[in-house]
Amino acid sequence: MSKKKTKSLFQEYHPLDYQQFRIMDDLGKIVNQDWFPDLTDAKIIEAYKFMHYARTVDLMAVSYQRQGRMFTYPPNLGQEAIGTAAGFVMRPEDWLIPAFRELSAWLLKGATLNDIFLYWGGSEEGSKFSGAKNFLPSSVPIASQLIHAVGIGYAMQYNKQKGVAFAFVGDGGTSQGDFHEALNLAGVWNTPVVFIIQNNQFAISVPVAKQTASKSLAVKSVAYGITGIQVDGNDYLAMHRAITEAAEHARTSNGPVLIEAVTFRSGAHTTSDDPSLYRTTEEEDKWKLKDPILRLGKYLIEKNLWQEGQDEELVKKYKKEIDAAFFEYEKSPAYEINDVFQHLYHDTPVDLKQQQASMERFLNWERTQS
Amino acid sequence: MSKKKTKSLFQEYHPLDYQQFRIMDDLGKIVNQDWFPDLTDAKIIEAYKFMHYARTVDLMAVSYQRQGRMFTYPPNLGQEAIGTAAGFVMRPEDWLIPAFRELSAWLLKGATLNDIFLYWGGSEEGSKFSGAKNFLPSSVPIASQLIHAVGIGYAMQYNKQKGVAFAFVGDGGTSQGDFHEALNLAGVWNTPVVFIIQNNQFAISVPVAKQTASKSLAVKSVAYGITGIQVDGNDYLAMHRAITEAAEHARTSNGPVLIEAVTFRSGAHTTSDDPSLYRTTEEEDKWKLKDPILRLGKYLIEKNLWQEGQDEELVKKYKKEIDAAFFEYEKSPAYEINDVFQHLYHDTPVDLKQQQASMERFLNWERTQS
Amino acid sequence: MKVMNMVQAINDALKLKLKDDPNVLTFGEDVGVEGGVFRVTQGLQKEFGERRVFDTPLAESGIVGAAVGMCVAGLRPIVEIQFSGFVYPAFNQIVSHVSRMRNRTRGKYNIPMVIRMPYGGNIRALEHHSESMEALFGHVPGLKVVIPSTPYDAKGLLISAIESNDPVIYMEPKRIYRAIKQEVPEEKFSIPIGKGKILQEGNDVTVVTYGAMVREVQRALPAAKKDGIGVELIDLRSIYPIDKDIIRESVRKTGRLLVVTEDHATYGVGAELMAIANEEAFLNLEAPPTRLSGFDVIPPLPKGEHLYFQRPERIYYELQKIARY
Amino acid sequence: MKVMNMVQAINDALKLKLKDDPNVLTFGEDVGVEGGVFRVTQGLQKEFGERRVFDTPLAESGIVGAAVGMCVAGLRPIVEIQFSGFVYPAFNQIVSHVSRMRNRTRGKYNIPMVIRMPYGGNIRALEHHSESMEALFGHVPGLKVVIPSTPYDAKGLLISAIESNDPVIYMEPKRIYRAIKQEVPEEKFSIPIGKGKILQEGNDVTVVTYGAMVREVQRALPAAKKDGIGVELIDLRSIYPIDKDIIRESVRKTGRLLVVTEDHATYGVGAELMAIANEEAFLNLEAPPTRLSGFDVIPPLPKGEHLYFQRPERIYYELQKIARY
Ligand SMILES: Cc1ncc(C[n+]2csc(CCOP(=O)(O)OP(=O)(O)O)c2C)c(N)n1
Ligand SMILES: Cc1ncc(C[n+]2csc(CCOP(=O)(O)OP(=O)(O)O)c2C)c(N)n1
Ligand SMILES: [Mg+2]
Ligand SMILES: [Mg+2]
Repeated sequence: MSKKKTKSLFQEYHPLDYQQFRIMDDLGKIVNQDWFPDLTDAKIIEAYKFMHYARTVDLMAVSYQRQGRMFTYPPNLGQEAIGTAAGFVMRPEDWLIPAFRELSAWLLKGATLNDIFLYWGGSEEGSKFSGAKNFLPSSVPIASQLIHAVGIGYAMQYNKQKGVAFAFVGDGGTSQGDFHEALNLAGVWNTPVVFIIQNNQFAISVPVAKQTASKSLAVKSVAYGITGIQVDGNDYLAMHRAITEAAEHARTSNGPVLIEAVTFRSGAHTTSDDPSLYRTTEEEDKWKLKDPILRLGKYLIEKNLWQEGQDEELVKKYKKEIDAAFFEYEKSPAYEINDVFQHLYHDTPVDLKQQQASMERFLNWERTQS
Repeated sequence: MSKKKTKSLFQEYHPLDYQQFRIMDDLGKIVNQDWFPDLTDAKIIEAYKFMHYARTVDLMAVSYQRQGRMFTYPPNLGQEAIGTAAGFVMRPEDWLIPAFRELSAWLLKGATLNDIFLYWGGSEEGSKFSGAKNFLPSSVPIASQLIHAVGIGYAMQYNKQKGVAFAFVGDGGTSQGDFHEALNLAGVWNTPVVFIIQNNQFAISVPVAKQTASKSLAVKSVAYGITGIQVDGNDYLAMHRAITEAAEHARTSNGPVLIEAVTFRSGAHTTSDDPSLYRTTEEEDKWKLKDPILRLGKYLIEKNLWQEGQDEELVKKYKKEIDAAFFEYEKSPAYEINDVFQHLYHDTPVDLKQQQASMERFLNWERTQS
Repeated sequence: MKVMNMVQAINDALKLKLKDDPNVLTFGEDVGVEGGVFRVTQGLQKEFGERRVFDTPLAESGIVGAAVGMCVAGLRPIVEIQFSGFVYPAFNQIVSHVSRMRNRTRGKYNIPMVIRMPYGGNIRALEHHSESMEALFGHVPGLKVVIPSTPYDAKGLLISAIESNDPVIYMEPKRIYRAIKQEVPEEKFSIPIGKGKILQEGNDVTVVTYGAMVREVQRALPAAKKDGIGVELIDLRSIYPIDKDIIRESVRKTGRLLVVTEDHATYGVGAELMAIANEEAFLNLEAPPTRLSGFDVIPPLPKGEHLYFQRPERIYYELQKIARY
Repeated sequence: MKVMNMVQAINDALKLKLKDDPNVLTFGEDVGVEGGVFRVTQGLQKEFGERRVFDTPLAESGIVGAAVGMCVAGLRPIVEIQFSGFVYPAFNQIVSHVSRMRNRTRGKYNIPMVIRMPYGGNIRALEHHSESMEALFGHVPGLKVVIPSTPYDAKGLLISAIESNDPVIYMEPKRIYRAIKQEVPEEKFSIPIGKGKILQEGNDVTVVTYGAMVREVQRALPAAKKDGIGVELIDLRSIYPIDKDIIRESVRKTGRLLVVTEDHATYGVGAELMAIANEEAFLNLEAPPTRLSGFDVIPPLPKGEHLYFQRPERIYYELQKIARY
């Protein structure tokens, strides 16, 4: 339990002090009891299990891709704490505006495994999230989604709703003009947006030192007169606390918050990337020791809330579930000609109907040919 | 003469201290002798006269426009100190990358009155600046030019030249994505660029408080890890000193500098704008007292370097010169069909030649009609 | 009925829809306090307040992108781009999100957004203030693109655009913002998107045009009439979807097509309409479908405008050539 | 001669020009250390150093805008946009500056820039990785736009593009990056921009295409031949300037035109080529010029690709229809 503070978290870890906010050290030892999040042991265990779950989905997605049963996929390995924390903090009335590497948050926001497999398996159906509200699909053009979050924030205020928009972006994304326009607009309109930069050290092959000369990414908040903080993104407890405070800040009309979550992409950029071209195994090994699941596990074991052997069992159970879901997914109905033409417009132009008809005529002809 | 300093100007006026750099107060009294620029009295008088000259050109341009002899024109009234200081600091090997409201800098970089009248009179010939090197024309799409400055800076370093690129933008321009990308690139590439924001309080009708929530525009430099400073833009002496230091900083490979020059657009946005729609005469009157020419004049008179009556005489002389140049300009040759077609490509496609020929056929036919 | 120019008619449509629907809001650079550089939004902030009608920072990507977010959250934003020449910073948002969000989410989220922008030239303006780049938008799947040529159409089309659940690029021919006055009903009415209009019937040559060029063609008609050329004049009104029916029927009748546009010829609107004439009425063609479009060069600054923009004389010149073919 | 695929041929042209001219440099996202996500720039940083071949921040407007500055300062930058779907953040720089700086300054500053980008679909990719939006660039005055269809052409056209004093959009059909291997001279040679190529002569139907569609058309030819249809196959190679001569001569001979493109039909390349056939060869037309283009919808994700992208079967189907007209 945290003590009552005189300074807010954002004052104490002001980005101009260039101090990273963390609760645990790399070995899972609590080094900052003062800011320990308001979480029961049960909640922490739930988060720990969920990180395992998300990681298992992620690893299996990579393997399905390797087996040729899915297409390009961006591994989340090593970054699970961030999305998991966001997912647990988010309320139903909040919005999730993803980049594409926060699987854990997607799952917690209500994406089903079927949605996930559909999307990365190459179908737009996977971006519908029929069972989940207030949830935008993946935004491929880097950083463009951040502006949507500002508009959503504006709309919530306009409609006197108390929701918060959670928007994700990578370190590379901070170089885009849209990053700037989004944070600037959010600042001047004072919209309830929590921007989360997953600084995983690389944009494909380009290290963050080649993205910007600024001393941190969190400090960019100063340029917009908004609140900012740098957090150890592999420290689940710190992430949970920071996002909780940020959401509260935004929800109570104090304006947007920029969180830089410092982490590492332990896998490849996507399944078609080869990290050995641009980084060393030493660097990778160094970060392996900071793995978010490893660290929270050490904390739990130390506190006698978890046993060494439990992980394997858990993962085995998850694997089964996921495999079952994947088999289900593989039975999805085939893509149909209607799917090509019928979703672009609310009122489909005649022209498109004619194009569809011409394609159908051809397909019919083709059928008669063989 | 300035004393030898232990701290640099940029350290002493760090944007995070939110302290505006100035040398004179509003009455022309020196309040900051320490940072007085390294300028002889003669140089200061020259600058004073030049500001009068630039203002006279500007006012006459407005009146030519009113007489229907020129098209839309953006008055510089009240902002002359900034471009004049930049113009006097710039060396021939330096580049000028303008926005569109720094007439004084254009003139000092070598634009002739004929160039000026041609451009605002509606001819591309006015963007050629045949007599001036290292000089880009006005960039109408706001802030887009800042990135060119970075490329020019890169090229100068690439070619081992010691030049500096001076790039201008308005307060409104700081909201554009290109502002961000330019400053970020300049920072990470460490290119010799001096970015000068003319913060004249408005972007057409929109006050700077609606552009950004940041506490100053200078502080945005922090987001890019580059040097920044806020300067009283109506204080010629401060502007000269700040730009000199910035140029030196950039020239010696210490990286880009962002200068926020705080000023006021005393005239309309352009000759088709009506400021009474969005600002009060009180606000205008308040700023009239801070007029850069008035202030430097008071300083000079106080120091007995100038007499009250001299201004009128000077302006009268300038008016005559300018009117003569305008008459010359009005004799410019007419726009020809070649001017429409022959400059777009270095190697003009056949197609364009055919389009030109078709237009010529029509014009010939038309001549036969009446 | 009230007599209105196009600026007033657009203002009237905005006012009407702001009254009608609390989810409608409008914003852009100088749109609020000043009422827009062309005064199209004059008086709206006063009437509807700062939450619904407001000034934005100078950031087109931000303006359009924020509107995308508002749409998915249930609002119906109308944004103004100050001049069409400044829409390019927002091009990524338009091409990557405005036009695609619905398809991407299989209809879960509509984008009922209107992007208004003055366009077109011959108004003695600075660079980037004279372009007619409607074909760029017409080529992007997922958008609808309309261009009115009269105050009446401006109001009716804008109301349709605002009520459309699909995103609409609404381009305003600024050259005739105040040039044409006309009786326009004060109540709500709408003109369907995707339907052209026959402005004059004729049997000899079909002329298809839109926006400010309608008036220029009309100015060429007396000379054509004197020559006995029966012109069927069609105002296309929608750049996408295209009213192929109206083109087909007319060209089948006349056998001759002249497209008059301000946009650049190559890969422009003229080419598409010529292609449609081929696809829909080939056997009726008595002369090659023809375009009188802008040249493939940057529109000149004011001193060169007369050598670039369409004039009635040139339209007549092309008309008689095709009539005589 | 060395056998190369298109990736190798482009790499070879880059290497050659980097050697040739100290003013040439190349950069973009992942271009340096990694050698590009498609490995097109592999090995170049090692050979020419970090000042000349380098990685940039993730900022397309910055990349293209910086290149504009370099051009006016005398360099000849070649920039890579990682996928054509990500060029839109740079659209303002391209439309407002790359294409215009020369005209604006009456020739004082040239923009000898090449913007390389992989484009086109049917490669089982994510959203925004499958588009063919060449018509957008073709419509912007001041640009040249080329698309190679073989390793040989890729090298020759790229060398021309780099040596051109005008800006060139160089679009790479990524679908055939590694699909075709061919002998390509190791020395410098160039292919003029604005000239198409007849790949097969024939008297019955002219088929114009380019990029990855060339191979698809070639796959349809055996069936057409079996039917006795003499196809004249033209690889357009330049989207702008367009080789009107080659189209005119061929259509005058065959009287029939089929344009096969991957881009969206409406306001696309097909429309323009049909318009040209009308303007240049109307009296020879024996059938309506026709286009087989992409539909006006967002290219589907992988599971729907077979219902969207051109296949030889469909090309043959259209070919025989037009041949029989
Ligand atoms: C506008 C744009 N440019 C380029 C790309 C290609 N691309 C996809 S991911 C990526 C790197 C993203 O890096 P970062 O923002 O750090 O996110 P990460 O992949 O590390 O999670 C790039 C360049 C893109 N998707 N969008
Ligand atoms: C990208 C873009 N959007 C809009 C405009 C229209 N416009 C011209 S000047 C201006 C305001 C500029 O304000 P600021 O940057 O403060 O410069 P100032 O005019 O005050 O010198 C606007 C919106 C433009 N030229 N470019
Ligand atoms: Mg990253
Ligand atoms: Mg301003």
